[in-house]
Amino acid sequence: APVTLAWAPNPQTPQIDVAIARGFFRDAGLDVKTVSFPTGREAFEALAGGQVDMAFMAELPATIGALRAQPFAVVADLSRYRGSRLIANAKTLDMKTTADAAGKKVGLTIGANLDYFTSRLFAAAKINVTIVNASPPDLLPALLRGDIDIAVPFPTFYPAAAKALGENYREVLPGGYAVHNIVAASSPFIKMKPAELEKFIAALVKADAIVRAGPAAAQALVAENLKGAFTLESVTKMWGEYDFHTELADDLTDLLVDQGAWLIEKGAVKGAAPTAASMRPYIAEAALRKADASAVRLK
Amino acid sequence: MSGRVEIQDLSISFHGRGGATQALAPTNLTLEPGTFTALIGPSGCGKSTILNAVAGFIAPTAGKILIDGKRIGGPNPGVGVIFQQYALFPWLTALSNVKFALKRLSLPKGEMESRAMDCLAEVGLADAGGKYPGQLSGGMKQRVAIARTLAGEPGVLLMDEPFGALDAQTRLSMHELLLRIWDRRKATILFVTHDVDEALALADIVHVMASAPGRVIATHVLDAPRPRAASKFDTTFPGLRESILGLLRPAVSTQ
Amino acid sequence: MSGRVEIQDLSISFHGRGGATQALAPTNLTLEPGTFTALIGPSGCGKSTILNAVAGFIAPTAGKILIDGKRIGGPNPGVGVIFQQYALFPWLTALSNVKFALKRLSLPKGEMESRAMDCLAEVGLADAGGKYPGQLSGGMKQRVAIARTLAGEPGVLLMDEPFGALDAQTRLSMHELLLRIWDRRKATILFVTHDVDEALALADIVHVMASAPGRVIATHVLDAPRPRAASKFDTTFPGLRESILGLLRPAVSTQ
Amino acid sequence: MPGPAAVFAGSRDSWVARALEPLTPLLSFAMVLAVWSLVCLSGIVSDSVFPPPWQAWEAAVELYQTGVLASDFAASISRAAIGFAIGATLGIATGLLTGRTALFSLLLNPFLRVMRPIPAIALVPVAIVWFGIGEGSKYFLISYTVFLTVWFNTHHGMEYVPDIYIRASRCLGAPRWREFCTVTIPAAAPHILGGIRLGVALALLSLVAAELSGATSGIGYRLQEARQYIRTDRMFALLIELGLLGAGLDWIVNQIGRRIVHWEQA
Amino acid sequence: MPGPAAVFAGSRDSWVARALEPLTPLLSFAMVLAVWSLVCLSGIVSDSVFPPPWQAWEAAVELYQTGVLASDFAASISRAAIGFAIGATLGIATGLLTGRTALFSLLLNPFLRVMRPIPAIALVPVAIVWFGIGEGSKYFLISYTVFLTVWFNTHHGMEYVPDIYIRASRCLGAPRWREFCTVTIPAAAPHILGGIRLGVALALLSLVAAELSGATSGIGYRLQEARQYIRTDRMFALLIELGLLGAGLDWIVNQIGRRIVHWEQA
Ligand SMILES: Nc1ncnc2c1ncn2[C@@H]1O[C@H](COP(=O)(O)OP(=O)(O)OP(=O)(O)O)[C@@H](O)[C@H]1O
Ligand SMILES: Nc1ncnc2c1ncn2[C@@H]1O[C@H](COP(=O)(O)OP(=O)(O)OP(=O)(O)O)[C@@H](O)[C@H]1O
Ligand SMILES: [Mg+2]
Ligand SMILES: [Mg+2]
Repeated sequence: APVTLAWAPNPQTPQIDVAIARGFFRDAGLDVKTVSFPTGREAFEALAGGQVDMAFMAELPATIGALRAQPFAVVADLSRYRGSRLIANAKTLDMKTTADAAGKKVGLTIGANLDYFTSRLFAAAKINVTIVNASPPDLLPALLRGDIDIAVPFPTFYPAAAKALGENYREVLPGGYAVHNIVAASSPFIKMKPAELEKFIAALVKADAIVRAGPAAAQALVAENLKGAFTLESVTKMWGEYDFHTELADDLTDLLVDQGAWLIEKGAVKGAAPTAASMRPYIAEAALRKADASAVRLK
Repeated sequence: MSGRVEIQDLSISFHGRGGATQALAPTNLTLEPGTFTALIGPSGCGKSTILNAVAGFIAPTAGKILIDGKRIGGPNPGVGVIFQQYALFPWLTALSNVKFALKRLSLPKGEMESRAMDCLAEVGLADAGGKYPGQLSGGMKQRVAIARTLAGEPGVLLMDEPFGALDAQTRLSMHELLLRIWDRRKATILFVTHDVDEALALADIVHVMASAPGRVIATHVLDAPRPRAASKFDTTFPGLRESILGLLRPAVSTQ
Repeated sequence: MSGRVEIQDLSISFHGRGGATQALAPTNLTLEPGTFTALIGPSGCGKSTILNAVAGFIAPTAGKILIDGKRIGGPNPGVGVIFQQYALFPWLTALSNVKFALKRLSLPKGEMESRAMDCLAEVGLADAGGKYPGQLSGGMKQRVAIARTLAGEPGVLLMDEPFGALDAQTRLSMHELLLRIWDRRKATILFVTHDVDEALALADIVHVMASAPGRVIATHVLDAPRPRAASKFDTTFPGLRESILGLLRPAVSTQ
Repeated sequence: MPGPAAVFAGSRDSWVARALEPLTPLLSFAMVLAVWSLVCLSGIVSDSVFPPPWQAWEAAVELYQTGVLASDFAASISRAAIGFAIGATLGIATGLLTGRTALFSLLLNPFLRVMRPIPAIALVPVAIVWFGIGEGSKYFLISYTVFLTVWFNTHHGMEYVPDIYIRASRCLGAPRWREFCTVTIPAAAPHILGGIRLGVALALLSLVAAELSGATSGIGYRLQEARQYIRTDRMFALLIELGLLGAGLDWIVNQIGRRIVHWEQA
Repeated sequence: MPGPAAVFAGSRDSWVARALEPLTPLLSFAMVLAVWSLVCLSGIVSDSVFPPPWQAWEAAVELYQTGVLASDFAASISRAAIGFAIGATLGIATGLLTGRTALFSLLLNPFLRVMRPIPAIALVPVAIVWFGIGEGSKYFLISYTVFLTVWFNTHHGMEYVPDIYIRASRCLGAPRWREFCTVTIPAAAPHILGGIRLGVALALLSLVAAELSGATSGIGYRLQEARQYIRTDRMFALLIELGLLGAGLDWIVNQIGRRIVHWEQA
């Protein structure tokens, strides 16, 4: 039976592009079938609903899933991305720093990881903004039309935004938050098919080395898979903002705990604030430890 | 001979929002087998109520109805009903409508077909068996309805203003047809109308009813031979037409 | 005196899917002012077609219709129409229905009200002005319709089986009412019916029509005084009733 | 299949049934609640998939106490009302036009007929490009659906105004504009009202579609948020709110309509 | 307002109008195309907001040539068909039950009445929790909407079966099951058919809602994709496809229905 993976071509997970292109999965005797979803939330819904065995997503759905006791666990953290940015249209706002956002309309997808990013960012900077909710594909049209002053879109939309805004493109990279691009597996899959999981992770680890050894080949592959949504140039340009390494480390646990606290603070989810201990069961490191023990750095 | 209807102390009330209203005060009537009885009266006097009770559509509030000595407890195929609105099933052809009545007899297929055809032929519609009710005129529809009811060979035939929706000419030809069939089958007929001429042309006995509460106020036995021409009523039944109209008139002023 | 209707070589065809069918063969009729003319004939013989043409609802295919010498070119308030289905506006009270006909006269408000009330009183419905048509019986509805049409004081009154939907008793009282009003107003009346007795009871002149194509096949002048009792037709109009029924009979066999 | 022991045909409702009539809704809801509770208590399904009634109730209370319920309700109702008003007005106006004028009918009907099956949800992307993510696109989406339904019903109502009313009006000497206002429109009113009832139902439907993007309040938004956080208890509370709101609005429109179109009672 | 020169009332359609009747849709579409082209050529709106007809046409051709059009069409139709079949079957069955049995009617009606205003789109989150993001939730959403509509119409059809048919059937000695099969159901058939027609329209509507999530083919998914890349030309092509599909399905169902319920012609 094939192993189903919720994944669509994107610049965050070159390991998967490489593993597929080089036939690492096939060589390991795995028949990996990818299914695409527009957002990580939907990929997670498919995972929790038993439609797929594994799903690629950012870490926030995992945080929510852990708080809501969904049957899954994180099995690998493929990359960390510190390039999350605010994008403005110079026609309405000639943004230079984060402080320029004060009093402005900031468009984002409420309940996504960038909502966490923005709210922590503005809280720390003690800046008041008006949040406007929009689905991911609507942020760019809204920014172009001037419905919002600042957009906080997913990285997939950056090149399109730069192209559409042209010389009016303004961006600020406040840093401070790293998106963790993770792969989660469903509990039944972890329990019933440990061998497949191990083979899958091993293939990713193998691809990891190739990505880090020769970025150019991986970049070409990623750009090709994105079929024009990203040029090779934009893939290359953003490459440096990523930390590509398949691992499972305490920074992920810490992030899950802080995000959980944030969700509970704002009343989105009820319950006691999570702790490292309560989040720990949702990280299943056994397979990765077998493939590369040094990649697991958990307390 | 069967088809004796005994209505004993029958009274019927309806329960509405403002309490119960008596549609029919205690009434006694006997219909002898093979007779043709007409009920005439102003609108709302309870003609349909009596007929529906005999048909088994509504339950008596008090009293009882016996058919050949058996108390009725609901609609039964021994009592045929012909409605003013024909009540043909529009999704069945004329022939299938008639066959509907024959189904309960579990006849072999061929016999059922031929008996249904015979019934249609009896009402002069041998050719119209394949037509749907929607393709027939009012008079033809009522003939199919008669054929359908007669197919079940009921001993009692109840008719509630069966020709009220037909025009005058068609109504006359339906009278002829009805009398011809009745002559052959001799079922007991209870015929509701509010047309005096119709009652005088058809019935052996005419019961005149009044309303509030519904009750029978006069009974006339008509023994003149049939067919009876409306233009000769004055000589056939001297004074009777005017006398019945006189009984009905008061109710008219509020119309 | 006005209200003279001249129908000259009027013929009417309808264009359907299968080409044109002649509903009315070329026909000439003159209605003298203040006379009461009845049209009688089997269903589909073109009675309504003539009436609708005079009302201006359908255009003549050939020939013309003159009212007081003026050719008609559409509905006009000088010609009142009373329909079998009453055609009252159910969203207006009886009084407002009557006032609808008075609107075109641009009367002061008080006078309009009182004239409408007078018209209702004329048909015996002075008390029912505030009721909606849905709250009235068939006979009362038709009376309101008559009051509404008379309010416009038309010189010609067209009635298409106006009492066809009423029961026999109500129909008789409507006949009395109609004759009483006509006696006072003396409009020219064209009255369509397929009830021989109704024609004989009301009209000065009866035109008997036949179908395929629609045409007038006989004309009878009735000069007996009114009221005329149906039970005495045999002596009043010896043989006439049977003779007209004889003319109508052939069409019945296909009903 | 029909009840077993009805000796007398025609008296379809038994006395018991009639006496219980006013209690019917309560009975029904009690049964649904009971079944729902039993399913949850039996433990066949997990709480996070199918929360028990008390959790949904708690979620509703929480929404109420934080004031979110009221503010969502207000936001949604005002969007629905404005969109509905625009759509219904345009729909009636267009219907009056196409229903009585052959030219407009010829030109517009086929086009509108092809528009009708396009659901509001499919128009969300276009609406956002055209009207932005603000209230504009929401009004557009709601009024679009309402417009088509109200137009369709008005058009048919106008087309089927019985000829006899028109004839009566003309031979009573009414000029065209009076005929139009006091005869044609009232005669079509029952159909128009039918369109409006459907329109109210559809306004609610498009509302949810419209609130998926660019809203930060409203029942549709809150549902979307509940999905984000896998708050099934909240989803249930919100769905029930939506159902009650819809049933309530329908009832109100029906009551008002009955009073306006008083002459047309089933 | 009515045409100006109709001397004879009642002949509402002019001869010209009648002669042009078969050409009507073409005329209408030509006009819409002309207005659309003019608006675009005038340059009031940018192409990316409101693409001209030829761009939409090119997008459609592109979809057709890459085979996407056909595969989307097949995917959507098969989802709609399966969901519709489930919903309609359950709806008719439940309607037959509640329409003739007081007990079921008492218990289920109020509940279903509150369900009716809950749009399928609002149920997407619940459907996903229950059935996951695959085909299951799509079938659920489509059949849910179809079910409620078909149920409602069947129920009403059964309730309003004229008493006179039942009386006629009983005094002709038909046993209850024969009455049910050959009298009650045919008598309710026109209403059931009406429900089915509405159901087809709603199936399409829920289809789009259902395909917003977790689909990789289908008209709804393609629309979503076009939105992702702000391909307005494609959106227009897809919307028109949806409209034509809906109008076509309605026509087909109507034709079949007329043949089945042949005795009930307007
Ligand atoms: N189902 C019912 N519920 C309440 N009242 C009823 C019902 N059926 C009849 N009635 C009342 O009972 C009385 C008699 O009605 P019925 O139908 O027997 O009159 P009818 O003589 O047949 O009149 P018509 O000539 O108009 O048919 C009327 O006052 C009527 O309003
Ligand atoms: N609008 C129409 N289109 C086509 N044919 C018509 C139309 N109106 C009437 N006819 C035909 O013209 C003929 C005469 O019809 P008309 O309505 O005048 O008959 P009638 O004498 O009034 O009959 P009835 O007694 O049934 O009212 C009939 O054959 C009818 O089918
Ligand atoms: Mg009666
Ligand atoms: Mg006629």
